[in-house]
Amino acid sequence: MQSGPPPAVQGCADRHARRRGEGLGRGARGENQARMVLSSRGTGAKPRIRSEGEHEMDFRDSPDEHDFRIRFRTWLAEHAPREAIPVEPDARAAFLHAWHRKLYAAGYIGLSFPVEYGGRGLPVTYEAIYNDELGAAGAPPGPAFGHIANAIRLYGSDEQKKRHLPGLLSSEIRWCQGFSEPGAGSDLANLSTRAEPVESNGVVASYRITGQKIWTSEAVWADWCLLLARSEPGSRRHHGISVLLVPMRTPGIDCRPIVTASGTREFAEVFFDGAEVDAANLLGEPGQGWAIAMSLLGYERGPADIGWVSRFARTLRMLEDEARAGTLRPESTLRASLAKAYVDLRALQVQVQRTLSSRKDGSTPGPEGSIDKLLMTRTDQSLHRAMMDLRGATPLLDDGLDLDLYFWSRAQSIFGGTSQIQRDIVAQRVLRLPRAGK
Amino acid sequence: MQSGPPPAVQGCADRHARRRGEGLGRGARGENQARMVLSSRGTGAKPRIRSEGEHEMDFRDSPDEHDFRIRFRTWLAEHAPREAIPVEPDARAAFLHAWHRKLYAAGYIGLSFPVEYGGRGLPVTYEAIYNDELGAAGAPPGPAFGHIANAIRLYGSDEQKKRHLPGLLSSEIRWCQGFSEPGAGSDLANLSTRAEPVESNGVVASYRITGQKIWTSEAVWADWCLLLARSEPGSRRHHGISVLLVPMRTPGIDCRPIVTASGTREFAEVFFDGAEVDAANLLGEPGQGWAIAMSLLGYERGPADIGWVSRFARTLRMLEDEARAGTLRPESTLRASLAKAYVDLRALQVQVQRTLSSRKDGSTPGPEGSIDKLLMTRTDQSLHRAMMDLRGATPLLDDGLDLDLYFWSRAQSIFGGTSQIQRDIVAQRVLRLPRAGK
Amino acid sequence: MDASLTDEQQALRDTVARLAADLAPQSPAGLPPKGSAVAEWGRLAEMGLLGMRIPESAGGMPLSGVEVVLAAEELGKRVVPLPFIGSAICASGLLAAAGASAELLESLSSGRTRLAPVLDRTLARLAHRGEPGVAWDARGADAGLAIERDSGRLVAVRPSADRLNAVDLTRELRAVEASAEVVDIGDVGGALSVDAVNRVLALTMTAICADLVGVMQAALDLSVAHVSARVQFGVPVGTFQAVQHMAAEAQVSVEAARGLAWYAGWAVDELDVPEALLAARTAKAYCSEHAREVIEAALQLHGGVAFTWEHMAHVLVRRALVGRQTLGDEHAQLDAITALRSAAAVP
Amino acid sequence: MDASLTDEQQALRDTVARLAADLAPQSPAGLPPKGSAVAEWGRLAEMGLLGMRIPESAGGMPLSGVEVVLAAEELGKRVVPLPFIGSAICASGLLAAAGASAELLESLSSGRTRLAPVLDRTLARLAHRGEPGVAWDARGADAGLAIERDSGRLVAVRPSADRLNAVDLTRELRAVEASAEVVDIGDVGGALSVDAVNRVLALTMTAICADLVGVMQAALDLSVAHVSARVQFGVPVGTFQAVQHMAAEAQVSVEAARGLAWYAGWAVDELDVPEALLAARTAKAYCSEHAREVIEAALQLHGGVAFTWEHMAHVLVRRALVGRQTLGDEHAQLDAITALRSAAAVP
Repeated sequence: MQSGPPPAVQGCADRHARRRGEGLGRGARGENQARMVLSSRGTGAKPRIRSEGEHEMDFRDSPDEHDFRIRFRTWLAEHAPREAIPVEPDARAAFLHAWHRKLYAAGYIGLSFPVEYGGRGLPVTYEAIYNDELGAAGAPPGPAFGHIANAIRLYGSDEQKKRHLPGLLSSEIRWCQGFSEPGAGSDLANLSTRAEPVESNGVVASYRITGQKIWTSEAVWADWCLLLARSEPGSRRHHGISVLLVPMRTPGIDCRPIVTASGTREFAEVFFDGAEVDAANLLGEPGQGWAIAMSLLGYERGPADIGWVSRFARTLRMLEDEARAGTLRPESTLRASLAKAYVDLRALQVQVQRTLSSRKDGSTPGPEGSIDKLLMTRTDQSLHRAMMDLRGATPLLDDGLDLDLYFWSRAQSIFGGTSQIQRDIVAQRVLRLPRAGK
Repeated sequence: MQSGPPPAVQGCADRHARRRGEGLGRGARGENQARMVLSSRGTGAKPRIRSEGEHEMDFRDSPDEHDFRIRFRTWLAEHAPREAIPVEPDARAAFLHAWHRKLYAAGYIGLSFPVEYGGRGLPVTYEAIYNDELGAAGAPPGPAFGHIANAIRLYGSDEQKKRHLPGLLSSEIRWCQGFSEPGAGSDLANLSTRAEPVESNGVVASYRITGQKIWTSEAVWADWCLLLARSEPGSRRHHGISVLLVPMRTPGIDCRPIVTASGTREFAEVFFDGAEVDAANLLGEPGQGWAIAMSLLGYERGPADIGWVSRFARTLRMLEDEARAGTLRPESTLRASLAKAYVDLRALQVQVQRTLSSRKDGSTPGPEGSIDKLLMTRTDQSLHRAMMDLRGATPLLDDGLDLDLYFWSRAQSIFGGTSQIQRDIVAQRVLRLPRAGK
Repeated sequence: MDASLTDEQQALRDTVARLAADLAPQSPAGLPPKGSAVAEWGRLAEMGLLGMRIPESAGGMPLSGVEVVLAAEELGKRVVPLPFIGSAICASGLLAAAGASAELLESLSSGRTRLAPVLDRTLARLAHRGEPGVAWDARGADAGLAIERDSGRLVAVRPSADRLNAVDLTRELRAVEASAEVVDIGDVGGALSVDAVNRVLALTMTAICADLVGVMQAALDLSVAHVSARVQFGVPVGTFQAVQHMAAEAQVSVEAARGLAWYAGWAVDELDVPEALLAARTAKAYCSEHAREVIEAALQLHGGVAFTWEHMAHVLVRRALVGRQTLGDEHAQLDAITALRSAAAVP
Repeated sequence: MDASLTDEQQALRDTVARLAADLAPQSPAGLPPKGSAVAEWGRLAEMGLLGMRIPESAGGMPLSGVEVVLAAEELGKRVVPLPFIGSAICASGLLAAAGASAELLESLSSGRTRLAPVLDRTLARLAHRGEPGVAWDARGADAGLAIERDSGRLVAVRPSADRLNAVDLTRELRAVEASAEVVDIGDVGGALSVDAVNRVLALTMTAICADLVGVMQAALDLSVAHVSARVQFGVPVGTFQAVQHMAAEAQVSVEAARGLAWYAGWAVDELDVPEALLAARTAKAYCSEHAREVIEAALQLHGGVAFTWEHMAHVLVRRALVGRQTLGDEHAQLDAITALRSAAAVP
């Protein structure tokens, strides 16, 4: 018969005792008041400092993380644009582009990317801090290219990484992503854009691209496109697909803006009519396109990787200010809606922290990423419904950013893979439910 | 070029003018105050009188309907049991049985059934009035055998109708319905209970029944069972199934109560071990079982046919009384929940009125009945969630009727065909969406 | 009790449906520009739709609230960009109730004059003269119609020249400044009682409910057509159970919303004002909530294409969002219903 | 920032999971009757789970809120019918904070004494002595623990002999009358500050959240197993997209709920009381709402069989319903959060 607690329990107790002995933790006796110096602000993202050293669950910043947070917060207070984001599409793109270059120049972009490729070489958890602070400051959104950058980081040759990543991260070179097609939306494997290998002396020298992409964001301003195309003639479904890095100024590429439901023009249809790119622009191996695409989508679905969390925090912060100013509607069914939005946002923020923590070892998003995407979609849609409800007639009398945000929130369950696709993934690949026909 | 409004518009105008000329309708000038004499009560089911005569959309009672309503209301005020419904299963069954016999004796059961079979020969819309008043009075639920009675009415021989309907309607003879099996829930066509034809002199003289039924409600108290069984050996899916009217005291029938999640015992498993019934007890034709079952389910899914609407109205009425007495919880997200329940209930009541009106010509429920079932389920589930929320700890500290109602509300999306099945039906048979594999 | 349409009502609905199909913008590009009056107004007059709530003595041809509901649903379904509800139901109804001159009423029923009710800036209620407001459903309107706070009489005011950049592309909204000039449109009649105003508001709310039902039905019809045709994974996406169930739930909502709109349309002519208003608010609570649910489902069922300017989906969304808000969405109605119900006498 | 478990924490979780599997009722028939003390309490003491919030000086072995959360989830998942949260977390935490005698605390950590917090009859807050209350999680409890209104000191009271017929079949609730007799359980220490009480309440709420997460996970696990095995229409029902999507949404809720419980468990030892309480309320709002969603989904995924007494589903439902309500469900928490957030200073 056993005497004394099991080793695991004893281990946790020892650690807890050490921690308390070090004067960390507050416990019931209110130790360590002095370390809690910074006032609460924004959405509860109070900076907290923890000791460096052994791994331990701690939602508080390490001293280095804390320094970074304060530095970024101070920088944002001084440098974040105060003016409203322009509504006119080109002006809007130029405004955001300038902002992204400024963020990079100050050292806040590419935080978790290697220094040699223009990044900052920090743990991936810094991306969460960046998101927190950007949102809490109410600053304009940061660049949304994490998924493209990670695809190049993971699958690019050293030369490709050196060539492309610094310009991408700095926003000097602008990128778009050519995935969806008119006949390949949810069913991406149905894509029909061809990249025909052109041989010279028995080796593939270039690819000739023919087809049409749709919903290519920022394509009209992009210098390069990360393109998914069928490189093996006659191949079907997810076989025979490759990724090419395509300069947008290649002859044979035509780009037509899509006007969205809210009147913006950040998307385009891109037509390829025999556009030819050098075989050196192949990312990864021939036929590896599907794997690269799935990896990229894993990042695109991540709430932190392309900065969604910070946008939601920004909206909530503005609504809470309006609530305090008494300008929101008072109906009883709306009274707790900001508290609800706060809870949903906290659920998402903590989920992001857990996901990023699990990626500290360099691992890449798996099917569990679909959980985060679904959670993000819930938060996005309930937050922006609440925004529309609380502001009442105001956003209806002035067609502008609010309606745009509302439409975006509805599109959140479509782009990057519909919620139906995400639920299929969670059911079949996380919960391991049986597939039909198997 | 046309002059004057089209005939259809003119026709409506003429009718409206006639109606106003007759002093009906109130219009903007407040005519006809004298006809609106009865005060509002319950869930807004104010009795209203309309003129007999030509067909016309009118949610008000006709004079005959009005008389019936007042008579029933007066009768209920005097005769509805005031004591709480007993919790103990047998006592509960006896209590309700006595109540149902009393309702019948007073002339309020089988309203839309032919007089010759023990009914009252009234239009089907009287069932709505009956439901309204039963609910508004807070009376115990009426009998829930409309689906069985309609199956016998529609498919029975004259002899069967004469033999069975009067006793069924009067509750003298109690019935249960043997449909679901352990392997045939949502997939009813998978049923395996066999009714083997036993021939004598080359004709089928009887059927020998072997198999198991489950979720047979009231089976332990029932005298007869309307049984669905496979009468054609080797048949598959919905072919070769027949309906038999089986006396429960037939040798070879064993009935074991199912204790439900809330501790009640109104359901049973029924085991058939070679129980033999006379071939005269076949309902309809051999092999017609599936059609009869679908017809019966159409009634079972109807919110009025088995009295659900009145039960919801009863619950809402009690909750509104408690709200006025100030005994419900005050949280902001709950403040409008009774208004919401009222709106949902009104949506259901009006839907029932529309459905019953469309059945005045004797037509039977079609796939649209699944819309009513889904709407009823929404109302049931949101109402009982609200009930649990508003009463807070009270129903949790005393395991009883409230928890039972809550469990029933959750089961509403399962029995009579799951909500998933209902949505399949609406999508494929009402909206005509394509079926997989076709 | 009979909750079904008469043959004439069905015929009226079909007639209006054909007219609406004629007047329907076929694509967002076909929408009239803001400020355009849209000449087809006369066709509604020819059909008798502009005199539905004007007495025969003043050139109208009164029809019941149920017919108003049937017409409004068909016009909503085709997002017809004409101020049927604003001018022919609300403004005409107010003026008829106030006893305006036959001449003024006749100019409304004949289509020569169009008037728009002035709502406050929250769109929740009729505005008084002297407060900033919004002329609602004001396409081609000669003036807005507000209420004098003291006298309870109607007064016509001139909307601001600047047009609001409102989200609805089919129903025009124009700003009315606090200092808006009074316009002489003829004899607007006497003081309106609270009951008289409320009865017209009940019908206006109900007509908006019907409009929302039409929009929902259109969104569902478009979705059903889309998912039946759109192929992904080698099959129509409409074969997927998740897609089918979303459409089925939308169908349930549309049917229930339609029923409540019918009932409220019937109640407005048949019941006392408090009950007619409760019926209207009940319908408006339900239709406002479910219109949003249904259009959001329709966006999801369409996928990306619904988010392009060229697709009609956003036109439906925009009309639904403004319709929801006008005279109170579900949040406003539920609070109002709570107040009405808890005040109800209990026997 | 590191939001992942340490190796020791994972080991602790696994250890508790094994114990919980041992203590788990295998079916409703295996549940201990009401009033039975359940002797296995000692096994929690052996494992050190009863001294998690008691100082070493009083025989305890303090563990952090995160470990409490991990243990509570595993015990919840197996619906272990023992008062871990009531006695070992809440009552022990209150007594430790009040500076109760080492002797009393040691009798708690060793399992010789069990105490149950007394909540008011709404289950929303700790009760004062002299008001009717409920001894919560009182299986085998020697006494209930209430607060003296004037002194702020703890006081042990005797629950009524009549047992409440509460719906939770695993966690016992007993009535405490206003006139309940005071029981001498030893030196219960001095007055508790509001902060001290709130910190214990924050941890108790958080532990209930973790219990709810465990119940949700159990409901989901049972459902996944059921739909994978149950065949209808010739295929496992788990192949139907509607079924898969319901399970997937439940998985999202469970993950998010678990994250908030972890955070709140961490916060209770690391942040100031108002922030720890906000974290606990945030978790409780989320877990209360989604626990109901998930158990309702589980009922649907099971179909009829979940509504039989023999099936564990209703045991989970019952535990979840009472857990939701205890110390405030989402409705109560959202109002509290609104108050906390709107009072927050804005820079």
